[in-house]
Amino acid sequence: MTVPYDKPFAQKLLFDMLRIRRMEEKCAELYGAQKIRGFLHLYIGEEACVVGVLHALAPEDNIVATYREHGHALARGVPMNAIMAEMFGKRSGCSGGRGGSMHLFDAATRLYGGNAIVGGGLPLAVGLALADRMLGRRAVTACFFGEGAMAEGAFHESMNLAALWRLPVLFCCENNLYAMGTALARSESQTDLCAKAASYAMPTLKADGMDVVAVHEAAKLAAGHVRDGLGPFFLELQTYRYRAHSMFDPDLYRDKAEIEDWKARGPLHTFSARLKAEGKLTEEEFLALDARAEAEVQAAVDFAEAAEWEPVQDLLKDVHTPGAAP
Amino acid sequence: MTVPYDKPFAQKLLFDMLRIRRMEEKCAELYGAQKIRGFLHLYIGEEACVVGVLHALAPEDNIVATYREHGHALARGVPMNAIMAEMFGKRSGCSGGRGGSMHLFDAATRLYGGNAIVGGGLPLAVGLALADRMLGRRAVTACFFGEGAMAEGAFHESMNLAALWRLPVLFCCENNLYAMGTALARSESQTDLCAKAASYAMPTLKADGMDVVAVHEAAKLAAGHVRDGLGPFFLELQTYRYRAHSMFDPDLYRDKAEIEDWKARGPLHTFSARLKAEGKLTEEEFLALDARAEAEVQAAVDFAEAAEWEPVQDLLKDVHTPGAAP
Amino acid sequence: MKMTYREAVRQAMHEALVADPRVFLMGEDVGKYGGSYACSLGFLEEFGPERIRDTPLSELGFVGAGIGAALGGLRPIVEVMTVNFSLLALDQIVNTAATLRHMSGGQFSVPLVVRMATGAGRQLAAQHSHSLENWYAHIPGIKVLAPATVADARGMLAPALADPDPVIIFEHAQLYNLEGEPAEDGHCDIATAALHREGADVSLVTYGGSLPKTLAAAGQLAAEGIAAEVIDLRVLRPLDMATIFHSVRKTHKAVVVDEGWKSGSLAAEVLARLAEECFYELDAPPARVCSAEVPIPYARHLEEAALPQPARIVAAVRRMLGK
Amino acid sequence: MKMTYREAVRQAMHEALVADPRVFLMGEDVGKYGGSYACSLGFLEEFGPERIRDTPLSELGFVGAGIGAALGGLRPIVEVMTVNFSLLALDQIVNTAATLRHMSGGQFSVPLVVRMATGAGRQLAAQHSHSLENWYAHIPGIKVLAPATVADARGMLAPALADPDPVIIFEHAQLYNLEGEPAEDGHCDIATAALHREGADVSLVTYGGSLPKTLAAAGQLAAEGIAAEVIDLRVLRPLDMATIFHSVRKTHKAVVVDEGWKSGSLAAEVLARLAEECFYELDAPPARVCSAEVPIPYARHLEEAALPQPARIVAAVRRMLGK
Ligand SMILES: Cc1ncc(C[n+]2csc(CCOP(=O)(O)OP(=O)(O)O)c2C)c(N)n1
Ligand SMILES: Cc1ncc(C[n+]2csc(CCOP(=O)(O)OP(=O)(O)O)c2C)c(N)n1
Ligand SMILES: [Mg+2]
Ligand SMILES: [Mg+2]
Repeated sequence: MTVPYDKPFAQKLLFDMLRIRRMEEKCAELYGAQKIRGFLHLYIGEEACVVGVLHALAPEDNIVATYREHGHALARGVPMNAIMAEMFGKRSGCSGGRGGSMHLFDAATRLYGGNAIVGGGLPLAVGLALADRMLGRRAVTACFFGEGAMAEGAFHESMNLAALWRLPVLFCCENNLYAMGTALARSESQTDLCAKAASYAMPTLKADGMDVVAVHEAAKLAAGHVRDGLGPFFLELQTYRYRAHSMFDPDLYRDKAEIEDWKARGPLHTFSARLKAEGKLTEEEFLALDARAEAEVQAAVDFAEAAEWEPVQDLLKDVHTPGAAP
Repeated sequence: MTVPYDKPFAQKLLFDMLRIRRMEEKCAELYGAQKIRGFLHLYIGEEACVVGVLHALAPEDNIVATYREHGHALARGVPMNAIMAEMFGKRSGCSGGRGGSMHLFDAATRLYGGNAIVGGGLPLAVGLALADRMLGRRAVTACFFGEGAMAEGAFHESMNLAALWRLPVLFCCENNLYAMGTALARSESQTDLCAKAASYAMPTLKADGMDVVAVHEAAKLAAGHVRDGLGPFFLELQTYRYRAHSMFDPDLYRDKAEIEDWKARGPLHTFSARLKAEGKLTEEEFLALDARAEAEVQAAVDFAEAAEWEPVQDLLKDVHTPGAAP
Repeated sequence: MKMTYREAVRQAMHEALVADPRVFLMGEDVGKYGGSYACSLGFLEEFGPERIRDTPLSELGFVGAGIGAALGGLRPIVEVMTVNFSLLALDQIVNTAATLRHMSGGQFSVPLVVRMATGAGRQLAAQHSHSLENWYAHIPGIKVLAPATVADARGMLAPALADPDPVIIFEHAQLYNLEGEPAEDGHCDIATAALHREGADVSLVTYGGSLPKTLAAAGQLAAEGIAAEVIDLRVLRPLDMATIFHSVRKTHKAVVVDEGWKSGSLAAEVLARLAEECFYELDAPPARVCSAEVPIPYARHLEEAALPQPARIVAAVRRMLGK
Repeated sequence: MKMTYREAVRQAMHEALVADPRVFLMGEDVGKYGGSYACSLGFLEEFGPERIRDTPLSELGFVGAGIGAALGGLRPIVEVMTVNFSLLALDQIVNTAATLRHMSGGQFSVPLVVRMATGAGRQLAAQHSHSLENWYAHIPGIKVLAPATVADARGMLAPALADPDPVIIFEHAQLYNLEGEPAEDGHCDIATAALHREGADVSLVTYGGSLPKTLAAAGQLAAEGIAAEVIDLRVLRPLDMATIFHSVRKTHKAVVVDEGWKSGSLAAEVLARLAEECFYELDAPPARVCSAEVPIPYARHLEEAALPQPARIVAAVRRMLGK
């Protein structure tokens, strides 16, 4: 299939994926240098998922993500400086340095985190959608989670509530086949995740999560359904993470060959190859985009490095809202 | 369909239902007299479910039930005296007076409660079945719960674990259409409960829960599947409770007509009518059975009334197992 | 105008629903059934199913949905039928509602109110008789209220809803039939403890369902010539210790009455603060009257023995006063 | 023979798995991954997938299954990856494991062991840094252990498994790399607190991840001429108060160090018991060094400031001693 987008949009998709990739490669390096600490979950390999979905959404839509959400924040429009500063733990980070890698938040772009409890974001998404519906806003709440989360009770309760109340939630399952070291077949009795989701009387769709076009087309259809008030939708994005689960993970549970197979389907090189073949991208253009991404990353690192720490005496700030009712 | 059982077994089924009915009618009365306190959830109308299922089970099988479990205890073989004494809060009650109506336990018949947390028994059943499997015992764990429980995360997690690990659990959903005042259609996006259960890749079967024959036949098939090591099974028993949810419930959420419709399908009178029509029961025999049930109930009340209270100084007994390791 | 505690809860919710279209009530059986404690009888008919939202049995899900709805601009009142079932929802309350503002660097507040019935005393046995107030009072980021009077049942909801952060309200199930008077204007604060009875001999500090028992004990003590001061904490987090310290500086003796199990109770926190900050004012070791360390038994006499009772409070005071 | 705390946990489990065929390990990533803290590396290969059972992400489900398995005659070790996720399983632990024996009138015991990592200190932020030991210590029907040394990490599991009732074991995540010596025979009791350092000037009472910090503080205090006695609670429920009272009768001063948030902490319970039962032995108000009342922040300097540190312990002691 030819890429059904014009050159600027096609290159935009590519560039968004590139920015995520380059930022995260740098994060891995910075983790080694102990500039970034705590848990760091890289999204490398899965970039097509978030880029394809978020380009199907509008500014009034809400995003709920997991601890593997650097890509979500960046693709949604959170400035890379603010993301990087957050990972450094600086006060100009997008969560004031309080959240770190797993808790990127941004009110301006309606990014409601960054949640480190597997499945924890789903009920939240249901509530955000409920608020939109009750307040008469025609928005979509896109909720991202891994396939591992589908075994949690929170998934079940949220799917049922959303479907029962026909709420505008777009459930986006990033099925990367593993939950830490646990392969899908060892966590779900029903490994066809769409079949599972359909049992809530909810429409579903699978898409190749390594192909930004497939994801984007599916997401447009799904988001359209949701925005039209037809109720929630379940989207399965079949993807793979190239890196270990976190920086602590020795990654002993996957075959090297399996990883290589998936790398052959890498979202960046396959998409840029297609664009080149279709005359929508030259090697020079690619290199220029890549250089721009790299420059942005370097600038973000410089920004984060130079940014100030929150003063220790402000430790108790933001536990409660200032001026809270007595 | 003719009743496919000989006269003794057919009458046994009838008698077991009668015993439950008469015992619970007396319980309602005793509640008014404040002999029984706390919550009291009557099973009246649903007797065919438990009688049909339990006659498909063997002594080595385990039973896990809910707070609506008087019938389960009685049909399983817990002496009526011990059940009644429990509801009176006496030390000779089947739970030593510590549990009351919602927590009937009996080690001798492998009744693992009586659980007052909706959905709380399901994970327990999974574990009991796991123990049987790992210890090489060929037993079935029958787990009863209402359709309301199916919205809980505990249901989802338990179904998945049981199916994933192919454990010998017989899931028995007593679908009486209401969870307190909440009708099925207002609690589940998918009201076909077997379709829902099937999404765990588990075989399912619906049966008319007002017909003890239909239940028993379905249960034999289901329990056979489970006992043969083929994994868990989901049985939906379509039934109705004639009384309010509990003694506190003003029952304002159901149509009188609906209740009357279901009463017309009452498990006791339809089954006894069938037996009479088939020559397997005479009116005299029925009256004799009923008198026997009534006599047993009266004896149980006398027993409970005369039974001793646990001394107050034993308040802290059974928090821990005596002789626990230091 | 006398009314029951139940009616006070109902009126408070009614007022809130009428006053602010962003307010809605959500929980198991709040609609068609009218609330398991009948606190929302008639609401469904008056406000419709969007604002009086019956939920499936999904405590984790609908409490989390309440958090999301609050983030989205609504002012949810989420009713968890009883604290016993709130165990299923704790993850959302502790890991999301309580942390979200802080984790987001102050970008998002969660104006959520969660109401739940608490406590024992009705022979509901071990799974339906919890008093886990101290669990909640342990968590930074939430405020915890325990209306023990009709006035507070009537008055605490409005300021709780006005609070931009999550507020948990514990209604003791034994209080719903209590009769009393709301405040003239219906209002009250959600910051201070309340002095219910003055006395110079001993300070009795309590909250929730134990207040009537403590007042009864104070009455008995008065008959014996012992003047007990009775303080209702009202707000369990953050504690208003100033009111307690003020009292203890007068009486120099304190007994804390708390239906929670003794070990790890809220009463322990009050004793710890007294020991830390009021040590030299104490003329005798402070004492606690709490629940016995046993899952609450069904049998009436055993349940009564397990819970704080006026007689046990009186005995503790007598012991302290050497009488 | 020196080893790490992690290795001690591993050896204890290995020993139990070898010794008793009824013992099995169940939890997220205990098998193929080797345990999220690598405590069961190699077990899957050695004992097979039935006994080293990887679970889906279903904390409520598999903890409940552990209870059922215990009822069914097995001796499960259920690993909940961290206490933070145990919030999802609390209903099963509190409403079933802790109550079942009592509710059944003593017919059924639940010989279950639940292990979980606890605590902060690794910049994992608000949802991954809880210290909720006091929540668990509040519940009758369970026993709560906090191995703070290699010896206890090695020795506590066997008696926990031998206990017929549910035992919760908290392993502080900061301790896994700690080095130390197990006991000669590998054994220890699960009933008593331990005296780690003698001293006549002040009693420092602590547990879990705060023990090394408290010992460090005691070392600094010694250099200043202050002799601090250090007690490790080891068992958080039931508390061994005799050991603490014994110490305080000697030092007449107590500081309790606890990583839990101050309000409603286990430290509060210790202070309350001291106030109740050791009041006249205290020469100064007892004190607590706890976590600040804030969801634990990510940034390193803020996290450090939120948690008990040797310097804060030293300062509290100096203040108490008027130095
Ligand atoms: C409730 C809960 N349990 C366990 C964990 C630990 N944990 C973090 S991520 C993860 C795997 C999640 O897998 P999946 O949902 O597939 O997402 P992925 O990491 O693959 O993107 C686990 C077990 C957690 N954070 N929360
Ligand atoms: C977790 C939990 N939430 C709420 C309740 C209160 N409650 C008790 S029974 C019940 C309805 C359950 O309905 P269903 O599962 O259909 O069983 P039925 O009572 O109809 O037999 C509710 C809401 C409870 N006991 N446990
Ligand atoms: Mg995954
Ligand atoms: Mg029902």
